[in-house]
Amino acid sequence: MLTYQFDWSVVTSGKYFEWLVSGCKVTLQISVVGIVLAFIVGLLIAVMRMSNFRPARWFALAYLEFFRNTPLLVQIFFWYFGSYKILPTAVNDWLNSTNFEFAAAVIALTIYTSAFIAEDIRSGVLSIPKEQMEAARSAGFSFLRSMQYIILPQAVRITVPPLVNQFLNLAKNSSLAMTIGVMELTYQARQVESYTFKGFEAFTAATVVYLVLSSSITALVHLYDKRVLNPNRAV
Amino acid sequence: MRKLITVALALVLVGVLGTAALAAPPADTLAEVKKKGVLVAGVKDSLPPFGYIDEKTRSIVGYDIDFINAIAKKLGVKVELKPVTSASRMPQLQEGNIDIIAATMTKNPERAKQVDFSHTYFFTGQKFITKKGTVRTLKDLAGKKIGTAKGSTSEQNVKKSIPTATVLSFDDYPQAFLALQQGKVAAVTTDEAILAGILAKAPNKAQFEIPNLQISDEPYGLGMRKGDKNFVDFVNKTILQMEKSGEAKKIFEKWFGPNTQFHLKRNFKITADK
Amino acid sequence: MIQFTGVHKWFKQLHVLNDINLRITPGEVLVVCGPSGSGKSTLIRTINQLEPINEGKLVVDGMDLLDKRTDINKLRAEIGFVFQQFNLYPHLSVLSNITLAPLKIRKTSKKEAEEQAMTLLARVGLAEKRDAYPSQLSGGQQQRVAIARALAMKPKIMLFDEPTSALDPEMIGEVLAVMQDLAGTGITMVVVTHEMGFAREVAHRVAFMDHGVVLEEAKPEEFFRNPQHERAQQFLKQLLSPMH
Amino acid sequence: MGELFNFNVITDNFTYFMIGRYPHGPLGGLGLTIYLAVASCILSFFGGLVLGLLSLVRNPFISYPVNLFINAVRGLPLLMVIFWMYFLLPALMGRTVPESQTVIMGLTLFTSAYMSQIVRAGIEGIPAGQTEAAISTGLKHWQVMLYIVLPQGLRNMIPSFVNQFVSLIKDTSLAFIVGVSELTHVATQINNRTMAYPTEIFIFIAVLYFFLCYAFTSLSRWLERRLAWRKAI
Repeated sequence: MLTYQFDWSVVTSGKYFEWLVSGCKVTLQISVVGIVLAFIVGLLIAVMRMSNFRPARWFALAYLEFFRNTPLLVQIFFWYFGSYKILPTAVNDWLNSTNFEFAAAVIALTIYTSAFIAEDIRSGVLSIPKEQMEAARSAGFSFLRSMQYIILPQAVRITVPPLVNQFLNLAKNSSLAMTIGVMELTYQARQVESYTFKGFEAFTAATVVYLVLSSSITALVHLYDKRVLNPNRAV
Repeated sequence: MRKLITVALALVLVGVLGTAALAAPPADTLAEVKKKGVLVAGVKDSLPPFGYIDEKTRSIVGYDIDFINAIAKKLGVKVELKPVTSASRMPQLQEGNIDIIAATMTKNPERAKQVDFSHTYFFTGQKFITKKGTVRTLKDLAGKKIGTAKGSTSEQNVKKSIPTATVLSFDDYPQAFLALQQGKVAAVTTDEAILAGILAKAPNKAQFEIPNLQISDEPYGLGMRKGDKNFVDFVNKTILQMEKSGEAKKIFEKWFGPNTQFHLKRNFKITADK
Repeated sequence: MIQFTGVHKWFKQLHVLNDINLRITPGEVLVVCGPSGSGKSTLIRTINQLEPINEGKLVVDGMDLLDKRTDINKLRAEIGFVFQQFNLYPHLSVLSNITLAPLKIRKTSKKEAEEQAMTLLARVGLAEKRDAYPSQLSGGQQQRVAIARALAMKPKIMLFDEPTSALDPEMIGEVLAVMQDLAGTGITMVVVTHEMGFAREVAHRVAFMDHGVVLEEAKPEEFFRNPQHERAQQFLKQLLSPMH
Repeated sequence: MGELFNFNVITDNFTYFMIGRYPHGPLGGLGLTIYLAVASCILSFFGGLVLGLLSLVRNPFISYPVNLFINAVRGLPLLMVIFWMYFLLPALMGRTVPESQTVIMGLTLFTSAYMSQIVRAGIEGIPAGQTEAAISTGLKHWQVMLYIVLPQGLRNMIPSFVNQFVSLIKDTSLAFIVGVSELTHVATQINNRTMAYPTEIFIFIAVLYFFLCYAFTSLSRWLERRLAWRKAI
């Protein structure tokens, strides 16, 4: 009795199209800002995790285990609603005068993703023969300098594909930011649905965007794999 | 290149699935409900006093639920309550997951194209809740962040009446109110009765107020599937009878009356829509 | 029994088998030798189609391997294959390793398959290891189980692909002893090996390969006493020199 | 301001956090979280197995669409997959589907795509010699898969499967968005009702999730070490 009438014009032009476009922009913004921060934090945590300084190692371990084993959604809620009581009033006031929804989403995504990135970097480093570190240390470099000049440059090269995958995960995970009112792509698709009742069209549009994003990123990884990591393999 | 093909084929796949006819929920809900012996209602579960979880019994209670109970009793069937949000209630109904919506749903023409409404069983207007003394007129909210719930008429109304405001939509009103408490939004907007319910439960209610700024009338109706005439007639007959017998008034007094924290006056009667 | 006629095989540009013409008669024991990379492993693997051939004709037990109607699985069941790396199934016990194929392909009853397996295990001297897992056995023991596993299908032909080259020296003897015992039963055997002592004593014929070509075929006593081809002479000299 | 934290909100609602409205109503809270995770895990094990095997089939008319499907699902946010299930399941099944089942199907589809990659890697990690040895005794291709490759491969996959289960536990929190009253949803309900203890509530459930997930993460690591040790001998 209910036959669904398709109306693709809803998502290809006009107001709702603009909503979706602005959603794409927000998704991209979160993703790019998030990945840059997550990489920096992840690198820091990875170095701490491998250092000889015990408190740093323990902190990094606790950080990794806790944030990797807790749902991202709960972390988002925590940073948005739960951080209020912990922070001083002045900080809260300042945060609230800014686009805190966006900031909370980025913080949560950064921390969550950085924990995974740190582990990726660590396994990259572990795959570098330990003689490299020994050689660097016996040449007189400190631990941090050895990392900086000898180990990390090698490790980062093989860590690029997993890092790009984390970027993709972050972009996909940013959809959870809709729960605290960040108007990213999934949020907008859902808005279009509740305004027009054309959920099918709205979700198809968002799906296409996500697929284009993820398949182009995956393609880049393949290219990197071929050109940089295994230049001789592909004949 | 292969990725491009991948995407293209994925689109085709989506298209194919998309053209599959959507499932048909029961055409005659009244008969269906009687047959299975249970009325499945979509209700709010964290919106006192319309529908919320009672801390002691851990079950859903409220104004909306009492109406559903009365209808089910008349039908001689059991009740199953399903929590819905403002955004999920209409798809849920159309997909047949629930038989009726009793979830503070405002009747408006756009929605009436998708569902059939009962006569108005609750009447209120959309207002704001703000920190005391911060808002006198609508202008005070220009350019501010205003919280509300996804997929609600409140969201659409406030966008119309204060176009410069940023509307933040949460999954539910209390969450929006929490954002207000924490200073993340300047106001929360929705129907007065809901605002009153939230405010009454708020731990620091003295800091907040509901300024006398009404931006729309909000008549609530029970939502049923489009064209489900038997069921709509039955529900309308039942709630009119409830009005006549005084049961409807009693339910109102139970949840909003002088013995509650709300002290609302019943400024409406359930009557047949024209 | 096995007839190669003008067989060629390429891996990309590499010509691994170049115009092979070889005839192996029933009951014959043929040893194939040659330097590494000469194509001898590929040759033996074409016999049960682990490696398909590109050109020529290969008939095994009356079945043409290039004929689409030939049931390769059926043919493989008639040919036992023993690998350099043993390839026992690590998740199955010794007994199950041996009985799997008879149970699943020959549909032998469980009792019969196990009795037969025990006979074979006794023959390779490992009856007490029936319930052990491959990881608990030495290399030599594993290879003897692998031979028993191949024999469980009552094959007409046994193929050995360097069966002793992954073994420690002290274990080579036990495997060769089993193979020698087997050769005495009159089964057709093709053996790729560097064990020249085995070739001298057991083989009926020796084929020498290099660069994908069979350079020489002879009775072992002739081959070892007086190799015709210059590269065969070099090969034997290196292999038999005390430095090796 | 008063005292900084007040964890009474946790103790007062503890039963509700654990089992929701049960037994007066459906199971909720942590109980439902575990139910969703376990049900989806079992289903996606088989889903992943089927997808993984199909993706390795040599016939491109089978493997190509399957790989396409796997990649498409992996390219989407889980939230999108759940929304799609919401729309498509009733259409495909021809009947209404309760939300908890919708979520289970969404999680299953999503996780199956990831599990298929584990299955694939597990199968490809079995040395070619095993397959060669098996086909040399005359076993057919599917028999080799069933008796030789899968039993070994699946054992190696166990740690990855457990890791995937941990992801599933975390992913069940998304059920909140379609109104399934698992732990996160229950937490927001209580948060909405009390409106004063978001920090306490979210820290509490974060810790709850953490212990649950960490237990399984540790199990996975232990299994990995044990399997590595068994392989070494």
